[in-house]
Amino acid sequence: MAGVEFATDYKYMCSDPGQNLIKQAIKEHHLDGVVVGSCSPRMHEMTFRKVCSEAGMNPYLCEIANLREQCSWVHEKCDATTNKAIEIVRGLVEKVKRNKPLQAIEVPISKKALVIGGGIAGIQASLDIANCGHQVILVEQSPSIGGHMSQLSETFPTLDCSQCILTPRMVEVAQHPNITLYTYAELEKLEGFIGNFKATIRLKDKSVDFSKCTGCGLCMTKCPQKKIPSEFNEGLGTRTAIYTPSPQAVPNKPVIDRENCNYYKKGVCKICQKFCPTGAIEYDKADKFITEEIGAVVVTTGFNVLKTDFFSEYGYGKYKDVITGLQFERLASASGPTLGEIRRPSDGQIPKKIVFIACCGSRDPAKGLAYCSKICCMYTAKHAMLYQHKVPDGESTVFYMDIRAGGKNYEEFVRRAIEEEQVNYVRGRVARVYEKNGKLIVKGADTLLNAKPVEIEADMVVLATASIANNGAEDLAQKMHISYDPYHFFAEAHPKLRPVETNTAGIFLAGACQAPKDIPETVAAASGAAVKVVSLLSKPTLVREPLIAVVNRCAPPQYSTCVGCFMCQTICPYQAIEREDITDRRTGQVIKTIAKINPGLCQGCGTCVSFCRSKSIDIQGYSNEEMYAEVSALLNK
Amino acid sequence: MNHTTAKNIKETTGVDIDKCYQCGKCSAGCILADDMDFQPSIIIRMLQTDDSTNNKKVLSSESIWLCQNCENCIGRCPKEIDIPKIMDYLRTESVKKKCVSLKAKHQLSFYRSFLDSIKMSGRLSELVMMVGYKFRTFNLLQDVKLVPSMLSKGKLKLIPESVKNRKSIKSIFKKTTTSK
Amino acid sequence: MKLGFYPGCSLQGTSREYNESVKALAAAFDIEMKTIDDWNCCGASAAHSISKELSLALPARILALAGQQGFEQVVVPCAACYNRLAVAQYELNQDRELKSSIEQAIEMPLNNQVKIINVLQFINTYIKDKIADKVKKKFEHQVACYYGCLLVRPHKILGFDRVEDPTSMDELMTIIGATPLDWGFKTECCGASLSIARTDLVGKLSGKIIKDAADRGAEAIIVACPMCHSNLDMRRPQIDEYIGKEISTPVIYVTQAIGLAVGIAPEKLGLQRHFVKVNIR
Amino acid sequence: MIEQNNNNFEPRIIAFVCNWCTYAGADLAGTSRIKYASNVDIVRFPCTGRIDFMLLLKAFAKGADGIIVSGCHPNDCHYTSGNFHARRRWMVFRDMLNFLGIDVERIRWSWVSAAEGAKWADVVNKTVHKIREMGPYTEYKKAAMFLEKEKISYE
Repeated sequence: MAGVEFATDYKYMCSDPGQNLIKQAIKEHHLDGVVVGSCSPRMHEMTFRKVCSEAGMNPYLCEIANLREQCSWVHEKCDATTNKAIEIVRGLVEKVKRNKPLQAIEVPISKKALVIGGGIAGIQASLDIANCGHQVILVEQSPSIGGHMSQLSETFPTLDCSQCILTPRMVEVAQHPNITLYTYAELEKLEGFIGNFKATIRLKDKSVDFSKCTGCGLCMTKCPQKKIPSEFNEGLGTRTAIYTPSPQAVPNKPVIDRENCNYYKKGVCKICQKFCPTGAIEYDKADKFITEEIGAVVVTTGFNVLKTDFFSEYGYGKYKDVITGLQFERLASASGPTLGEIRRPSDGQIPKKIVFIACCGSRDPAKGLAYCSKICCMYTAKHAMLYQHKVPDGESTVFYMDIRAGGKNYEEFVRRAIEEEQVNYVRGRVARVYEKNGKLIVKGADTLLNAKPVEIEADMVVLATASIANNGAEDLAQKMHISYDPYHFFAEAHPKLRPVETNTAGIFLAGACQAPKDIPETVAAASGAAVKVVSLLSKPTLVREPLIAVVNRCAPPQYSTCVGCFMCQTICPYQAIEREDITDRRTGQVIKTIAKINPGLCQGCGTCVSFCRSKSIDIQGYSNEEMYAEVSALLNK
Repeated sequence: MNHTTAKNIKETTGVDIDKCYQCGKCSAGCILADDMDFQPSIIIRMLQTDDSTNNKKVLSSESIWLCQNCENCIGRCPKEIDIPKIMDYLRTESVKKKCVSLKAKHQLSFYRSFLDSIKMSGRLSELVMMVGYKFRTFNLLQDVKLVPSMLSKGKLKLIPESVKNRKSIKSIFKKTTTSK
Repeated sequence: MKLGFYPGCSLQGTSREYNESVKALAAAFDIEMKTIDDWNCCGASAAHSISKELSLALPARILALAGQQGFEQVVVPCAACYNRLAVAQYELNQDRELKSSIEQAIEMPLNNQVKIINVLQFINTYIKDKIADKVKKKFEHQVACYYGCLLVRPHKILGFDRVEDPTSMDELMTIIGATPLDWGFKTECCGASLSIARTDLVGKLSGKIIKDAADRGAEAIIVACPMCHSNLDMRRPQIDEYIGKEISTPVIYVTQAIGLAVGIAPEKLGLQRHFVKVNIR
Repeated sequence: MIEQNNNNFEPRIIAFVCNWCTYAGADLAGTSRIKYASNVDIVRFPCTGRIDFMLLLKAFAKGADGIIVSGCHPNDCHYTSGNFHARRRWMVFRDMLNFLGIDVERIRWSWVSAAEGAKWADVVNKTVHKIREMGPYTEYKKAAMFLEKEKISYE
């Protein structure tokens, strides 16, 4: 082939001896381009570019011809295949001839992390990052951190008290010198790029001046609005309009819920202000906005449970004693509305017969969600076990389809519920629940007994409702330019090898905002994301691949072929295209306005290149000239 | 596995039985499950096995004739498998292959008498249908007690009503029913 | 709007009272309905159990006639006929090939634009708003509204009310002063076409329905389907046998209940034709 | 295995694929050892949004008989929206090609994700089969060559 100075072959080019062969050749033949015919560039492009760089050649003058995954492994051994291999190499040789030496881009880093969501994932990630000495801003949308974990009674498979293990960490967050906590706050806007984000945070007005409030709680006892369903108790208890979500809230200072406050609704009341001993109550203040320069983001916004109104066959919403798993957690929790006693919401009686229905909304593409919510098998076993502990003469039945108990000590836990606690497990999905004479008639079938119908008169029914992405996940993803799946769970960069990263550099994920996860997985992911953040923030500057778009420049009087139509600006997914005025050096007069690409923001997708009407933008490493040459060479026999 | 049964069902009815993961919700909600020899989910399972013995068992089951197409099952099926449509298919097959369950002969006779009556006049005459049914089943005394009170309440018409264009009905029957 | 009427076979025979009450109610509210000329049987459950084509061709002929005769909407009081017609219409609209083969069978073109409505839709559209003003004597009874299976399912095709817990009949009952009960068998099947061949099963299935309604203190069961009616009413001996005691709760058509409330004479509503005596007015 | 056809015509097909989905999908076909027709040459781009449609014309001019353009499924784009832009442009471009008398049937547009190795093989095989039936594409090549010559004579 024309221009090829030296060619050789070796079985394992990526091995040390192979790498040395390349280095040697570069030095001996003073090469200014290398094509390696080997496995996929997705595998070893980095390796070989490093080799070239070590031998003193610009690494971007090295190209990989994919002869394994896309040639020898997918075609029969024959001449046609060999010819194809030659073509591939020829194409890349022509490309390499036109490759330009490129320099990696260095950008500075703002040494601060933003964590969005103060559940266990956010708490863990914040603490891990802060303990490494970096500043963390933790934003939580509700008045307290703690998330769903603070609502739970006991956790499987050890039956640890959830609040007992969580509360110390919540307090640690509040007291950590490196963590700035904003509760009752939301991310408003995120601009910038890895290492250099600018986050705008909305601090919803709390109507309470936290610098004055001592958290004495007098206002909450005096508030006349007492019948508001408590979110923390999943509607099984009530709260006041000025409230803290729970007695263990962090920070333990109340906010006013404007939608339910008499003053905000009707203009009169102000009882809390009258009674407040420190004069901390301030009405009608506007939300505040703050902006922070940050280097990395961890998204830990968690999950929600499916509202089962549309499962009218189970009567949720119609019958008070049909409750969700999360509601059962509140009943079983010592801090819950019944102080940990299992009592029916309708009449306060202790249910003697209880039915748990697994997969409510999960694995149900027709009416719910196609995926498995993962945590329900375990928490249902736990619920049944807790019920048997609290109501020893009670009878519990679990309707299930499969038991998915993969996890350390999980299977043993489920077996314990069945074998030692005598929980009655029936394999089959429930068709219907209806009420008769104060009992809930549950109609199921036992598929292990020829699908014979099973009818149980229960006092209470607990639905293991599906875990779903949180409300507003889609909006948040769009604000941050991260991708999400059809269920609105945030998408990881790679399902196996990059599970805590997103496709947007510098934004990481942890916990159930990504997919249903239990606590150990969530905590592990949070620590993983924290390490990613710490490794990023620990670097002095950031090095990025220079495969980005550039607008051409040429001699006056044209300066650039760019005509300033800014089509590119409208289509750029990263807002990386700015306007640049070309001014006359002497007079300072603007000669023309052209597009300019911000190298920090550009991710190198190249959409602007193909949109450019005047062919003024090109992408380094995939330039038109290079690609034309490659295509032509492929076709030239 | 060849999945011949699944393929046949899909071709004729458009229903994909391979989607079924045996949750049992159909059987749990089926009003007739108690009286069936094979519950709906079991029928689907047997068809899934693509086994000739199981296929035969299904076609000669009583279940397929007990099913009333009340659609409780598909209304709740998480995979939207149209069991009633499969039941229609199985009944047709069962008649075609002449393996209708003995226990279901009466139900089949009822359907046939019903259709005979329509074929004759385009509309159902309870009297004609009952007479036909009784001859088919030799169940001569059934519901005889009802006749006087039905007559007195004006509920039984002695002269069958008819469409004007009887020919068109005959031709519809001829064109749409191959086996009889 | 030219409103068509498709009685179906039951309404001409065993369920005459339903026909009479629908017509009486329409007349009382000055609504004109014209019966589809030369209508035939829809094929009911017998046809689709034996031949798919037949089960489509019979309703198709009716739909074609309705189209030819220029009806935009057709009221189909019988829930079984309503279901067959609506489902056949849907299936034929889905599959062009099937449609043309059925058109050949019935030797008529099928434009399939006619809207098929059931009796509850009919009342909701044409009568509901006017009922309250016309009520002469409130129907102050506890009632169990029984929808059966054919009125609401398949929901994807019919799109009527809520599948598991329909409420349209309950709303009508509230308007005429009745108290609809929450009960367990609103949409469970009564046994339908097992009526003749398996009276034992009808006794059981319908028995469960009657028992639940009676247990909850229903003074009447309100229906909108002649099949349900004849199973719950005419098969009462078998039902009583299943339950083990005699239950006298009458089964009344929704049209009869409304008719009574707006002052139509019981005889005009055909109440005398019931097997289980209707003592409440 | 290449199907042997009566006319023995082996089409030349260039595949323009994105780096993140289809290129990875083609790699997966490799690691799964799924065999497909070798008539296709893959050219890697960062994103289908980068694929300048002039390149497709260039390929035809240089003698390609068929073209595959393949990227991430809608909503799965590594760069959020590159594939949408590509699709939108393709809609316009296709009409233009049609107008110019270029056989758009020779360009196959598909979505192949990183997990769809088998689908990639299928796309390639089907395209090869189709192009083989359509025969060699010479019209545009001739026209392009003619134009090139014309250009020279003008200069």
